[in-house]
This record gives sequence, structure tokens and C-alpha cells, in this order.
Amino acid sequence: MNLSLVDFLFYVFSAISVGGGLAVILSRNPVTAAMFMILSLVGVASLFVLLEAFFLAVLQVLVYAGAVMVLFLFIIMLMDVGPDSGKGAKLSKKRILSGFIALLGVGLLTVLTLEYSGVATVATDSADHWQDVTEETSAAGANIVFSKSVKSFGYGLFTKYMLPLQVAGFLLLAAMVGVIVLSKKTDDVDAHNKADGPSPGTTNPQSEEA
Amino acid sequence: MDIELIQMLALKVTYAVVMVSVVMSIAGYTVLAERKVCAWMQGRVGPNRTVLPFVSAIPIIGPFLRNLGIFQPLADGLKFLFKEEIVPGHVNKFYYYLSPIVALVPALTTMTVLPFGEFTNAEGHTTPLVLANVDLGILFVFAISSLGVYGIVLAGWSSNSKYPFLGGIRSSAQMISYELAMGLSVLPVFLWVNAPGMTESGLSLVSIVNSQENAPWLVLIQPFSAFLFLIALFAETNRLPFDMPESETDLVGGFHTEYGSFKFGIFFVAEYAHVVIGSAIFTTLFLGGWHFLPWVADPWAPGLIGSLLGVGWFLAKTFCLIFFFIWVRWTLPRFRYDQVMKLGWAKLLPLALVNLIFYVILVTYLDQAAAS
Amino acid sequence: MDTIGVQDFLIVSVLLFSVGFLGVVLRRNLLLVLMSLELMLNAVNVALVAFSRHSANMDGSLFVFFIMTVAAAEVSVGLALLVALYKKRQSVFSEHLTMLKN
Amino acid sequence: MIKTVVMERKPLSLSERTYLPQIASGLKTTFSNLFKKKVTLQYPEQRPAIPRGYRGVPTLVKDPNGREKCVSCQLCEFVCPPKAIRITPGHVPEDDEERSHVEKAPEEFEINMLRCIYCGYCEEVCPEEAIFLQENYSLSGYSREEMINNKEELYELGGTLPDKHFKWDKKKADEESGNAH
Repeated sequence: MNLSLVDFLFYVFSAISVGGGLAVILSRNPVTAAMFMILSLVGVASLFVLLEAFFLAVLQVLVYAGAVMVLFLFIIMLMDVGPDSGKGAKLSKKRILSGFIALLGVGLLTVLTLEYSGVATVATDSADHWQDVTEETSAAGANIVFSKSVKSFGYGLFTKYMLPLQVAGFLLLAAMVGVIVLSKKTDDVDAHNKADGPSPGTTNPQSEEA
Repeated sequence: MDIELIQMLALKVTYAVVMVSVVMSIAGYTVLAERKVCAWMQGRVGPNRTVLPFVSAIPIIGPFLRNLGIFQPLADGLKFLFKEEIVPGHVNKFYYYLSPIVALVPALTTMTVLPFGEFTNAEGHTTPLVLANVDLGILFVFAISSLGVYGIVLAGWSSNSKYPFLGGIRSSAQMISYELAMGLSVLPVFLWVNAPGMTESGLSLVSIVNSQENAPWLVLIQPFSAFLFLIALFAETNRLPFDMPESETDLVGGFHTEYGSFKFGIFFVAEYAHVVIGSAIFTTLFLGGWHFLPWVADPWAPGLIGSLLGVGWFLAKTFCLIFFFIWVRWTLPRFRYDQVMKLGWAKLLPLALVNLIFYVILVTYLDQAAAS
Repeated sequence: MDTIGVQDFLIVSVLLFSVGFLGVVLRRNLLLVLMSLELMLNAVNVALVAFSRHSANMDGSLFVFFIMTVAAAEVSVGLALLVALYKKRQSVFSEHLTMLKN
Repeated sequence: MIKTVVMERKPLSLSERTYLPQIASGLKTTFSNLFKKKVTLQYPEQRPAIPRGYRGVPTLVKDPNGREKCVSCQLCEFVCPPKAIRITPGHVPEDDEERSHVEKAPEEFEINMLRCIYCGYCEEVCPEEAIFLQENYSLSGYSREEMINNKEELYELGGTLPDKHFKWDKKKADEESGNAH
């Protein structure tokens, strides 16, 4: 079998992403899980590179590995979550059974969808007919042609997907407000702190100068 | 795999190895520069003892080089190599060994997209000197450099000791806080360069540099963006006003308290590699890269000599910036942790947003004015 | 790409999705459940980008962009909830969340 | 009655609140220091000026006639705060012409330089002015044993100190003139 470089890389990156994912759900230590998660995410980003979606690959690393997983690690360390232990550390048979039955369902659903939507036939028919990717941003009506350039992302976002973009922005705002409200100290805690004496961060004149 | 592919790969690998060694040695000499400049600022002379035997025999140059401490990085490196490896008993071994590598690799990977010069051949065809001329240059830099924090966080966590742990936690929070301001502060730059009427360039660092040829440097057009970027850069490279993860006076040594010998050396070099790469990125974005002076055409002729001079000029600018990093470190005291957070979220982020909005309006106005 | 087709990317996507799904079902640590959710979202991203590239249409890639946005928001809110929960109950394990049981 | 005076601090002006002028002036200060004269002493080549009364390594000295001054009275051993001095007293043989009026001399005299704190009490207390703290301050050795100075080493370090009063000579002269006590 004559493996081309791209094929070889595809297998490597797929193995990294799926293996990393498996290790995430199998590792007992949350920090190990987080590290494997990063590995898996980088694997997915590499798959994006193979698909010539460079912008998405970089975004994947920037958003997931650079921000989301740092947040995860921060929380894991902040709460000092140890490895699973004690009662229920071992998976019960019921759980595993239910998990696999559910997985079977998902697989069945996937197969049925592929079978009846015609995607599978399209995919197999044109297995080795990847179209050439342009550098230029171009659009034919509502169809924005896939290209390597970042500009086509901007073009798509600010024309066809203007409303979803706004909604996404609003979602982020809502998430931000929600997180601030969730992580804010409740009023009675504040009052308790005040009764104890001024907390150094708020009333110290030094901190105002910073 | 055919021969051509292998040849191309071999060439790329050679370039990469050359670049890694150059950046590493610059990082090593940045350590020396730090020690020397710090000493001079404190009325001392700094390292001036190390010398190679045959160099010391040369009459005037030998003692001069010795007094400059040129051979000190060699001695330091050897010392790190031959020191006894001590691994504390309470650490998580795997992550303890992993984290120095995780800290160093992103610092070195960033430079793949860093353009440091250009070569114009006889036909007038210009090629930028860069390992990979990626359209997404700056995003790539941000993405990879954001991975550098894992080294620090893992080191802090795996040391299984209080102070390193605090250092790791601080570092992760600081990174998330300042990355945002950093990204927002460079957005106006790309907005300006990609504005209608300018050459379209995407997010590539090469075209940013080329847009500053025969034109004012971007630091003159957008001083405020440059200022914000510089502050965020200080925070991202953990340099002194922001060296929360280390803060040797309140956290002993921060994340690398439990590290010794070569593993500590790797952390050390990684930190300085970050400084070198950060300075180079700033030079590329705001100081015109390898181009001579604002508004002035490059005085050197195209060709090999010209491209070498260009690279030299780029390095000179980078070294000036590295000096600035060192200078600030030995001038300013460290922020308190809450001050760092406050500065990042309450000052830098809103200012970066205001800056972005200002340039959006300005670019739109200029565009309208040009159209009418 | 010589022999790799869309269906290969789809297989990877399905595998990744199943792994994430199993994680959600099997793990007790809520942090890991959240991570598994991320894995599932990633699997979807792979499929979307593969289709987008195959049909030379930007829509799929743009959708990945939105998924990433949603994922970031989801994680931040989820983690904030987890921290709040941890403050209240000193545990992040799902079997300790039995407030509705009695 | 203590009166508390509350000092009102002037609110910072805008330029002061950005801290940038202050940072700039700080940078200026450090930069100007770059070119100032360095105060470093290049130690092995250049030596610091030793002030008068410097307390360096304690040594034993001989009188101008090359005779041992110490009479092993053990006062220094007694007064030494870290107990660094150890003296094994010995007799001066009767037939020693040079020192015929001295009864005792140290058989062994050791100063442990790992213990010595250079306080100078031994020099102060010595009735015979036989022990002196010299200007030498750099002692080093490869082992603990090497850092214990025995009698020979102490005399080698101390040498002969010019001395105005020739105590033993006077004593001898006194005795010869029938004025002994």
C-alpha cells in the first residue's frame, strides 16, 4: 500500500484526537484528563489543517487550548479536585451497560442518517475528488465558496450570517453577565466581611493608586 | 514520498535548526545582557571573569571580551548541564519532567512565522526570510504563545508545594486576563493595514512589515496601540512589573522553586526566548521590521549584502527593545497580584476597546473621504 | 489527499463523538463531563469542516465559528456554576447532587 | 492628651494617576546610572585598604630577639567566647639560656579558625602581648583539620613584632641586680 504523506498525517492526527479523547474519559486524575483534552484538541486542529481550514485550526488552538483549557485547569487547581476515589469510584455495571446501550443508539442513528440522507453515497462517490481551494473570496449568490483566506470568513459573517453573529455576540454578553452574577459574593457575605474589618483590597488607599 | 519532498523537508528542517540555535543563543546572551545592564545600573561591573584559555592570550581583545563577560553564557550553560539532578520526593514525576519542555516548545515554535528580513534577487523578485509565511501570522503567534502558560501551570501543580502552586494559579489567571487586551490592541493595526486603499494583507506579519516601507512606522500612526501591546507583552512574558508566577520576594521562586539543574535552565531559557520573540514581534508590528527609518527608503541595495544588512537592522531594533525590557525590569517594582488583575481587566481592556473603536471610526471616515 | 475522503473524516468525527458521549454518561466528575461535552462539540466541528471543504461551501466553516463561540460561553457559565456548586456542597461529583431525591 | 492629626492627602492629578511621568523619571534615573563610575573592587587584583585596628587572623608573635613571648597563662583560652583557643602548657627547660627567667611556654597552641569570631579579646587580655590580630583576612582550606592553626603556623603567620619593652630582659636585669620578686 502506497501511503501518501497526507494520508499518513490523517491517520496520525485522527489517532491523536480520538486516542486523546479516550484518554480523557479514562483518566482518573482531572489534570491528566485536561492534558489529554489539549492533545485531542490539537489533533482536531491538525485535522482542520489537513482540510485547509487554517483559520479554524488556529482559532481552535487559540480558543480551546489557549483559553478554555487554561480555565479548566485553573478551576481544577482552585478546587483541588483529586482523582476519583471512594464510593462509586469503580463504575457500576448498570452505568457501563447504559452507556453502551446509549452509544449503540447513537451509532444506529448515525448509520441510519447516513443511509437515508444520501450523504454516504455522495461521500463515497467523490472520495478522491477534493476540489481545489482558492485563495480568493468569492460568492455565487448565497453560496460563499470555501477558501483559505480569512477575508471570506469576514465576508460570510458580515453578510449571510449577520443576524447569527449578533446573536452570538449577545450570547457572549449574556454569558458574561451570568458568570459575573454567579461568581459575585452574596450580600450577606459582604456584610459579614465588613463587620470583621476593612478588607485590604477595597479600603486601603494604596490599592487606589495602582 | 518522492525525492523532492524529502529534499524540501530536509531544507526546512535545516532552516528550523539554524533558527532555533540562533534564537537560543540570543536568549542566552540576553541573560548575559540582563546581568550586565542590571550591574551597570546598580554601579557594579557584572560578570567579567569567565574566559576561554586561548582567547585570554590575545593582547587587547582578550581582556576586553573577558570584561564584557562574553563567555559567561557558555559557563552558565555548562553549569546547568553538569549540576546534580535533584528531584524532590513529593512531586508528580511525569508532569514535573514534562513541564519544562512544555514551557520551552511554544516559545520556540512562535518563531516559525516570524519574518526577519527579505531577499531580493537579480530579477527584482522579493522573498521574505521566514520559516513559514503564513497568512495568519499574528493569530498563529497568539495561539502558540498562549500554550506557554501550561508549562508554568503544570510546573506549579506538579511540584506539589505551596508557593509553586500559587505561582501557577496566578500565572494562569494573568495569562487569560492579558491575552484579551493584547489581541484587542493589535486589531487596529491590522484594520489600518487592511483598510480600503491600502494593500490587502490579511493577518500576515510579512505584509505588516512591507506596509511600513517608505512610510511612517505603525508606532507613529498608532502610538496608543503600541503602548497597550507593549504592556500586555510585559505581562505575557512575565517580565518584572508583572512577574506574578515567579515573584521571588513573596513566592520564594514561584513555579520553579522545586526545580534545579538543567530543568531550571530550560525554564530560564524559555523565559528569555519569550522576551526575544516578543521583542521581535513588536519590532515587526510597530517598528518597521527590517526597513530602515520611517519615511526613508532602505539605503542598502537589493541582493545578498542588502538582505544581510536588513536582517542586521531588524536584530538591532530587537536588541534595543530587549534592552528596554531589561531597563524596565531594573527600574520598576512588582505589582501586587490584585493590582495586576485590576490593571488588566479594568484599565487595559477598556482602553484597548476604546482604541479599537476610535480607529474603526477613523478608518471609516478616511475611507469615506477618499471615496467622495 | 489521495485516498482520504469525507467518509474518513466522518468516521473520526463519529468516533470522537462516541467517546465524548461515553464520557458524559460514564464519568461522575462534573468537570470531566463538561470536557466530554467539549469533545462532542469538537467531533461536530470536524464533520462540519469536512463537509464544508468537500462541497466548497463556506457555510459549514462559518458554523464551526459559531459553535466555538457557544462552546466558550458554555464552558465559562458551566465552570462558574460548578464553582458555585462546589462552594455550596464541597463536591464536584454527580452522585452527591441529590437535592431533588427526597 | 494625645491629639490625632489627620493628614489629608492631596488627590492625585490625572498625569500622576497614570504613573507614566513617574515611570519615565524612574527610567531616567536608572539610565543615568549606566554611565556612572562603578564602585566594584576587582578583589583578587585590587585589595581593600585595611583600616588601623583591623581585627584579622589572630596569631602568635615573637619578641625582637626571636624568643617565644607566650607564657601559656591560658587567659586567652579562658576569655575566648567561642572557645577557639586550646593551649597545652609546657615547661621551659631550666638550661635554656635565652629564656632562663621564664617558667612556662606553650607546648601546643591551637586556634580553630572555624570557631574564631575575630572578637580580639585574646589580644586584649594577653599580659605578655604575645597574641595579635593581624591584617590578614582571607583564610581557606580544604578540610576542617587544615583550618586549625597550630603553634608553628601561628608563629609563621605572626612573625616577629618589634616591641618597645623588653620585658624579659628587664626582668633578667632586675634579678641580676638583686631586685627579683
